[in-house]
Amino acid sequence: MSGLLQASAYESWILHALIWLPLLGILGVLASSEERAKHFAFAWTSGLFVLSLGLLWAFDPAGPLFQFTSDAPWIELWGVGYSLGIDGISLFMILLTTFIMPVAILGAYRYIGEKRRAFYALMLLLQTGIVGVFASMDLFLFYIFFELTLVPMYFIVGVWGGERRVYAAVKFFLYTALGSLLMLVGILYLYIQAQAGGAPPSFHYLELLGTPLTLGEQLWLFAAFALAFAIKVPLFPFHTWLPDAHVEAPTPGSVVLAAVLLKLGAYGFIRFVLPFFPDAATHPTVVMVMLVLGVVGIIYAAWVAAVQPDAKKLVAYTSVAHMGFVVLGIFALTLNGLQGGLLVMISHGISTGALFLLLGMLYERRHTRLIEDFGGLARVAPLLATAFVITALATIGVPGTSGFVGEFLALLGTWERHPIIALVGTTGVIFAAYYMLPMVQKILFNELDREENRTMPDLSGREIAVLAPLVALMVLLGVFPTPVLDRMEPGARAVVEYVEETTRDGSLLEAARLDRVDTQSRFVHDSGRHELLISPDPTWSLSDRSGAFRIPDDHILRDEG
Amino acid sequence: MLVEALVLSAILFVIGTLGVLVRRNAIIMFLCIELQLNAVNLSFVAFSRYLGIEGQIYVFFVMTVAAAEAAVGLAIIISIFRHYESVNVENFNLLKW
Amino acid sequence: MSESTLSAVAADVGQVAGGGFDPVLPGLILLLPLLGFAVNGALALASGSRSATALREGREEDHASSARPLTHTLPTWVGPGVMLAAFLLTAVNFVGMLGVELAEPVIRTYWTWMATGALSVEAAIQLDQLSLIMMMVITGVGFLIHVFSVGYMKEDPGYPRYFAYLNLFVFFMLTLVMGANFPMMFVGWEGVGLCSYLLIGFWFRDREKANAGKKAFIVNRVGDFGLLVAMFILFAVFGTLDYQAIFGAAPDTLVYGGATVTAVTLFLLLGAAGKSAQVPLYVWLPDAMAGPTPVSALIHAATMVTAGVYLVARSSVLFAMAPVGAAAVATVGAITALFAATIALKQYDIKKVLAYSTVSQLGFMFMGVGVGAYAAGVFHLMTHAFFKALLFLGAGAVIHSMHHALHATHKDWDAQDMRNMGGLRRFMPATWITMWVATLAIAGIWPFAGFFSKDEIIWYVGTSAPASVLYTVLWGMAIATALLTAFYMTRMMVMTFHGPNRTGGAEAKHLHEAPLNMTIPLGILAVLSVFGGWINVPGSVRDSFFGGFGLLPMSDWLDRWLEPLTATAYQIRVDQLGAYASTSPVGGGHVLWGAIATGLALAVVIIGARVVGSREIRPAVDSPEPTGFGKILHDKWYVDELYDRILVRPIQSLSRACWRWIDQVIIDGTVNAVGSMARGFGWFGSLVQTGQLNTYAFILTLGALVVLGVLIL
Amino acid sequence: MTLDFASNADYLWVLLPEIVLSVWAMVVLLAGVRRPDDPPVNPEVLGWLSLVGIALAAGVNGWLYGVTSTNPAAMITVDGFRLFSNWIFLLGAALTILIAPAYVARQRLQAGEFYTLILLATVGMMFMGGTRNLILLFLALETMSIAAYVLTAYNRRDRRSAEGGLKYFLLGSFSSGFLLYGIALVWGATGSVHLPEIGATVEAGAGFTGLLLAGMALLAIGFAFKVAAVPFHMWTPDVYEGAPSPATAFMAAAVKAASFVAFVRVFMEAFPALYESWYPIMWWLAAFTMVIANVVALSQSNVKRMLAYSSVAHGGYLLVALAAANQMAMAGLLFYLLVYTVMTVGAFGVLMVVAHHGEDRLQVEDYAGFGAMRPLLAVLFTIFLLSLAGFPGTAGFMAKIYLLQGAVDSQLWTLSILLVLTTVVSYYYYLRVAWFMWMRPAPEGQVAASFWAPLPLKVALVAGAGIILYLGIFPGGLLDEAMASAEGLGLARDVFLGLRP
Repeated sequence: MSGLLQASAYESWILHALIWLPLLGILGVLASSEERAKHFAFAWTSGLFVLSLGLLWAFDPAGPLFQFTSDAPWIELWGVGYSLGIDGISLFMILLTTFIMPVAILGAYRYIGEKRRAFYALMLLLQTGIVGVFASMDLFLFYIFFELTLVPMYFIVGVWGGERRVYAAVKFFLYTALGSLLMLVGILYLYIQAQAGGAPPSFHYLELLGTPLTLGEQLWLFAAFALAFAIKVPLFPFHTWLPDAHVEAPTPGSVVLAAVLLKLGAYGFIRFVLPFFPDAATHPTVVMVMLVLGVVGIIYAAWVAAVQPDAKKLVAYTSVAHMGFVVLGIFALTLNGLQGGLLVMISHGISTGALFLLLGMLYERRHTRLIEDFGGLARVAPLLATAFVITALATIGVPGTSGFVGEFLALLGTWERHPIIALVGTTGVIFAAYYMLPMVQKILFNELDREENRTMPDLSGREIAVLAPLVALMVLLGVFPTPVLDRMEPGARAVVEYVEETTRDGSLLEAARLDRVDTQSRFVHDSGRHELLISPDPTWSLSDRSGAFRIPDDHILRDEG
Repeated sequence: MLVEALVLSAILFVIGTLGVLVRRNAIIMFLCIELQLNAVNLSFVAFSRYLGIEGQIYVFFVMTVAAAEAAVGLAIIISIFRHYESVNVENFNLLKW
Repeated sequence: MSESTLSAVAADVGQVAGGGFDPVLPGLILLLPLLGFAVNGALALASGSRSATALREGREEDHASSARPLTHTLPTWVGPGVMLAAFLLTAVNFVGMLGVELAEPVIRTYWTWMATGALSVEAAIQLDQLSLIMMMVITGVGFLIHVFSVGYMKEDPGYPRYFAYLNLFVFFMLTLVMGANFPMMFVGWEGVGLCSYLLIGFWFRDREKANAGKKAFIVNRVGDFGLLVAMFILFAVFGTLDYQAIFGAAPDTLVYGGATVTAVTLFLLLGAAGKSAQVPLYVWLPDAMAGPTPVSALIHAATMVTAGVYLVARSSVLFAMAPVGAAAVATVGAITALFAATIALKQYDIKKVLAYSTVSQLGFMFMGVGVGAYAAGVFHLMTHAFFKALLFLGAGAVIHSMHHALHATHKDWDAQDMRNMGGLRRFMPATWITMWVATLAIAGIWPFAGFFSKDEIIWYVGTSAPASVLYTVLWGMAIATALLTAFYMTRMMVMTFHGPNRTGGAEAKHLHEAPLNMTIPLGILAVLSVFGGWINVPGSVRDSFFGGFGLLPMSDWLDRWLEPLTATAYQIRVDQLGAYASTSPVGGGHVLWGAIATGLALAVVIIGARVVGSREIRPAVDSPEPTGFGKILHDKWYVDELYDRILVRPIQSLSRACWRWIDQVIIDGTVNAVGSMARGFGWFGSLVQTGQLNTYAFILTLGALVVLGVLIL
Repeated sequence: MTLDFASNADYLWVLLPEIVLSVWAMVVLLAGVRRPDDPPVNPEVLGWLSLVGIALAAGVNGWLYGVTSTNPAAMITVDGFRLFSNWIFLLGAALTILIAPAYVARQRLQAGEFYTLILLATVGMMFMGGTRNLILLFLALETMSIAAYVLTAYNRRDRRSAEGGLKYFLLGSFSSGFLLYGIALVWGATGSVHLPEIGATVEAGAGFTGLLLAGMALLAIGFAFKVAAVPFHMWTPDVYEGAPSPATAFMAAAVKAASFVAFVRVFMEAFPALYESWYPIMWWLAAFTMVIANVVALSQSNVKRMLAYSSVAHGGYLLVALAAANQMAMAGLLFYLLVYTVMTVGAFGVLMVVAHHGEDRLQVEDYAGFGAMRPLLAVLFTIFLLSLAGFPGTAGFMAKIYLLQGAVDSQLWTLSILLVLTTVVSYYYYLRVAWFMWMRPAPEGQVAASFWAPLPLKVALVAGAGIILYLGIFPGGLLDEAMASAEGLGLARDVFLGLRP
């Protein structure tokens, strides 16, 4: 396998291919007929998924932090580069995206009845945007992809959605755009600050990293970034766009929204907010606010979910609860917590995606999303019921499913620093049962008391093909998450340790600045930019799995001397 | 001398401005604008006493422009008169909000 | 994953364990029920799909008469088959371990489950004395109940599904006791809860039953919450979650009676109380009787509900380090035992009586492990598994029979209400006899199993009195509970089997003894209920009359068997609290109190039989509502209502309020208000645009004045 | 070629684009002449003919890059700023002429005069961008404005056109009065109408301060009117709504661009030393314009009027560049104007397709089902709208970033935040059109054939969208060009650092 990958220079083209091939696919979709468009889109995205699978082998957990890096100037005037690269965290986010896309498309073969070509074109555009976000090493590029995901989603919700689709689409769009535009100002501030020492302009992640900022500046910038990501996550109380968007979105829209789009926010926290603003991110008040919001989200969303009459809305609120765990994991600032948060992200993507698919299948059959319109379905649709129950169990984090490992690690990591928060957060496992089981019961169990449900068909072959991989992954990740955890660990460790190192005492900030000046010159003058982090230089590389962003001691000493 | 001339010019300009503000007849308003331009012309002339002859030349330019404006403006007024049978600007509020 | 698993299994075969004990395919013991689940699950899906097709086409399948399809014959062999194999394999291992002095458990690691940073949780199983004895009970009793189920569930359309769940349950239960670390145990812990949920709600068409399953799961999750928190604390302190590492380091790492260990034990207790239906989390167990009766026997009597006892016994070192935690365990146990026993006094549903009896007996076990008598607790766990399973299966046979009888004449009476029974011994003598054996066992009458195990617990509670006056009180409660137990069990037996038959003339013709595949398990369990108690007769008792003056084959066997696991805890306890007293709080030795206990219990049984027998009992439809204190007992002290009032409904109202008010009005209202306000401002702003030229010129001039003013002034 | 303006003949060279265009305007005028009973000339043919002239002028403009002026006292410059803005005007004129047939032919207007007026107005603009003389500037401004008045009132059969024309004319002349007064006072205060000379005088602290400030204020007022800065924007919605759509597009795009270019040149060349005085004016004008225009646009249901307010709002963004006043901001302004010209004209082009004969379908409801019936046009419109909204992937985004860069370079954080916040507001009204287009079904009886899009319009739209997307993805070259063109116009960076620590 790896031989094949090497022979094809897989490393050098895969990220570009994953970003741009979906765009090429749009041409194919538009060129095919209304009927065939879905087949083409499915085949295309499946092909991309197969391509992306090579990342698993090609990515070396013991190698440098960022791999598959490439760097080309794009807008030289502003120092914007077309810079790509992934670490273990982005790796799985990308894989999740490429995996969910064909599943979502296949799952909605029947749901999307009109304007199919446009729909699948937008889905492919969405994929470009999402993969781009996860693969960008340049903040400008990141921002463009980040925003680019809005447009296709806006149309997917607005054109193929339910009754209040326009309201939901606009709310989604404005809410998220508000946050991200403020973040844009923050990015520019950072960008300007980074040039204060006379450095040439650059939006490159590694060059903006370690920009010296006072605590006050960090807090403001933290607010700007965190708002954008908090809305995207969504963190209580910025979550109200989510239920609306989910309820109104067509099935594949909901699936992608829940499975991947929400992850952009959490990813942003991990990739940018923590390393850029370590002092703000470790500021006790900030940490407490974020943790409390996360924990409130867990419980509050669970409660609100429990009383929803609309199944899709219920699941939407559970997303809020799950992302609360992610936020806990992130702001616990421990390795376990972060790893747990990341795993929750993946697990939530799979299980909630599956739930939305299942609800979509029910909707296709009965054209209702109200829980009370169902009941006793386990008798007429045992396969569907089985998939539903397994998915529900993964959602509420029963051990042996993916949901458990993530929540467990996240809470465990939180406990290491903030026992009380973790204690309250752990009650989420109770409330998870409180919202999920009644729905399962009201839909699948009880008497089959509605005539129209008696003739409901069970899963078709296609639907089984959609759900089977999801269910299999839920179990697989629950039983054997090691391959995922292993590959994510260097990335997560780098973030946690970097934040720790830079905030241990005040002087490190200064050290970081000095170091920056030093590395700046090397970055600029060396033809291989950023070689410090991507070369096997022993002080910087991650071969010992700990070097990450750490500032080598000798740099500090030399500069101070 | 200069100050007096400038003050006079300013007063004339203000009168023209007030005329535009308070009058409702499009032609009168236009004439008030002409008054403003001429007030400025007065300034030019006054300044030219100290700054050189070119001020007087500028006045000719302004007058030319004013004439062109008059031609176009009156044409427009005629055009709108055909529609409204009136030159009272209070009536012209099809376009608002 | 596959590669590493395979290699681990290969290692499983080839690896030679230390300590002289070489386990035989321990992984297979786990895999067998899982395999059964897979096969039965597939059959269940096939069968379910067929039923669904039939349903869509508007016909109901009749499983009672028509030739049973493959999906209904195969589980008969697969379900009990894998259990038998698992039992035999366990027995082989058990015998293997009998011969060696195993000081350290044998741990088999298959793969790394969760590893990140300092945390590393392996998918590993641990074989030691405690897990093996639990495995013996689970696979042994489990096998018998599987066999019984073949007869009991034969006509149910969900037959393959039933066996799938049951096999899955056994898998998780084995995981629970075999796991080598807390998370592994937690997998089993929640897994059995899940199976319990599925099996309680097995007949999910009935909303009540589905509700009962849901309730069980949610209440159990409250306990799981405690267990999770306990794990977090343990990890924070020890940096690991492996049993061996924690229990090995605990005496040195933890401060005796310190806040940490106390917190850990209290949270563990919460977890244990949830799973083992202790106050205040016992409420789900009576409702769990909604499941098929063999399920009640297996899960809600013999195995799953004892997981809490297992947990405390497993964590004996921690509880020994935390006197407050241990006392809390004992107190919770005592309160539960007494409380549940009072409720059992006035129940009419035969399964409800048994359910509360189970809760009560679990309280005994908690008392035992709470006072540091871990072996006694486990001992009672084991004997209880025998006789309570027997009681449930017997009740199942009765219900089975009653159901048939009532079904035959389409009488809509409750098949489980004892007031509708009476005199059944004539119709089902085998059931009658075996159930009396179990009743005498649970009542604590010599020489039945319950006598030895229960009295040992009472004895240890009593002899803990020097440590604190609390134990004297608990001791009194325990004795009272024991007497109540004897009474309500007698009441149940008398109402069910004695006196005139109240089922009705026509129905009585259809009452019949259960088939052989149901009665044979009853018989085996009856034998175990008689002799099962003999394995751990205290030395002093063995030498007395009760032990036939040394005729019993062994004494203190279980104590010694479990010693490698309990020695540390015992030592800590003795060091800190002093040894157990040699007499009860009011004097008297072991043998004397044994005599008193069995004598009192016997008296209660005899008197109870006469009292209940002399009452006039009428069928449920004609019976008056209980009044006075009886009504309070009958209505279970209104605890469910209380919970409903102070917990369930407030949370629901709060949830609704959160949704309606916070989410929709405050948050969304703010969001929408910002939008509306912006548009409102826009509308307002556009009003300035009047279309009047003069207005425009005016505003323009105004602006000009401001600009001029700003610049010049 | 190097010109020292020793001889006035040099002006012939340096004014060659303007001369070419003026001459060509006459050619077009003559070509459009017919006897009353003859059938009118095909507007499309005249349009292509006008384009040839624009292409010629553009070619000459390109040639001017090879020309250097060594005489700073010349009335006309050949700096990059002028040439770049010429591109903007020519592009705006070309696109306007391309989209115009959809209106002109349908309303049976005289195409020849219409195009001639556009070309002549463009000549005025080019003078505005190129001159350093205030009097010449006034003449150029009036050349442009008078043509614009006529264009506004061009459709004699339409009341709205006449009303818009009158309002534009009266208010425009009114504001010209202020501008002229400002010129007079500045001349009086400094003794020069030549921008660099004024700048030098001001720098040296000579001249009458009171008169100078008053003159500068009046100039600012005059320009603020032309660029439609709130509160001097009152005429804009009415005029834009009333004018024939191609004229509106032209005014919203090119006329505004020319006003900004002149605004910038005057203030950056003549009054850089007074930055501290006029900076608050720009600041508040920008803030008011962005907030009020965007908010009021929210409540518009008439798309044409909405685009008018949107145009005002864009003026607000551009004013941020003036407030920032550094080279980055000036380059951003140029780039923004170019992009803005393309996307505005494009948006008006689609608007005309939907508007029908008589411009009776301007409400946002009229866009229902447009996406389903004419998907390609709707896609193009969506691209223009997204670009107007400043969405990534489009040139509008790059332009906005450019402005933001300029603003943050000058540490204008509040304005930057206002800019992005009002951008969010603008998303709403731009997207509203999109949602009507794509998410509402067409009314009964509406058919695709009722949307008439002649070939030149299609060419303009496709070309416009192409430019938008290209510049949205590969803006680098043009950004550099804009930066070079703004050379020497920005204030030094330490000015701001001293001003706003």
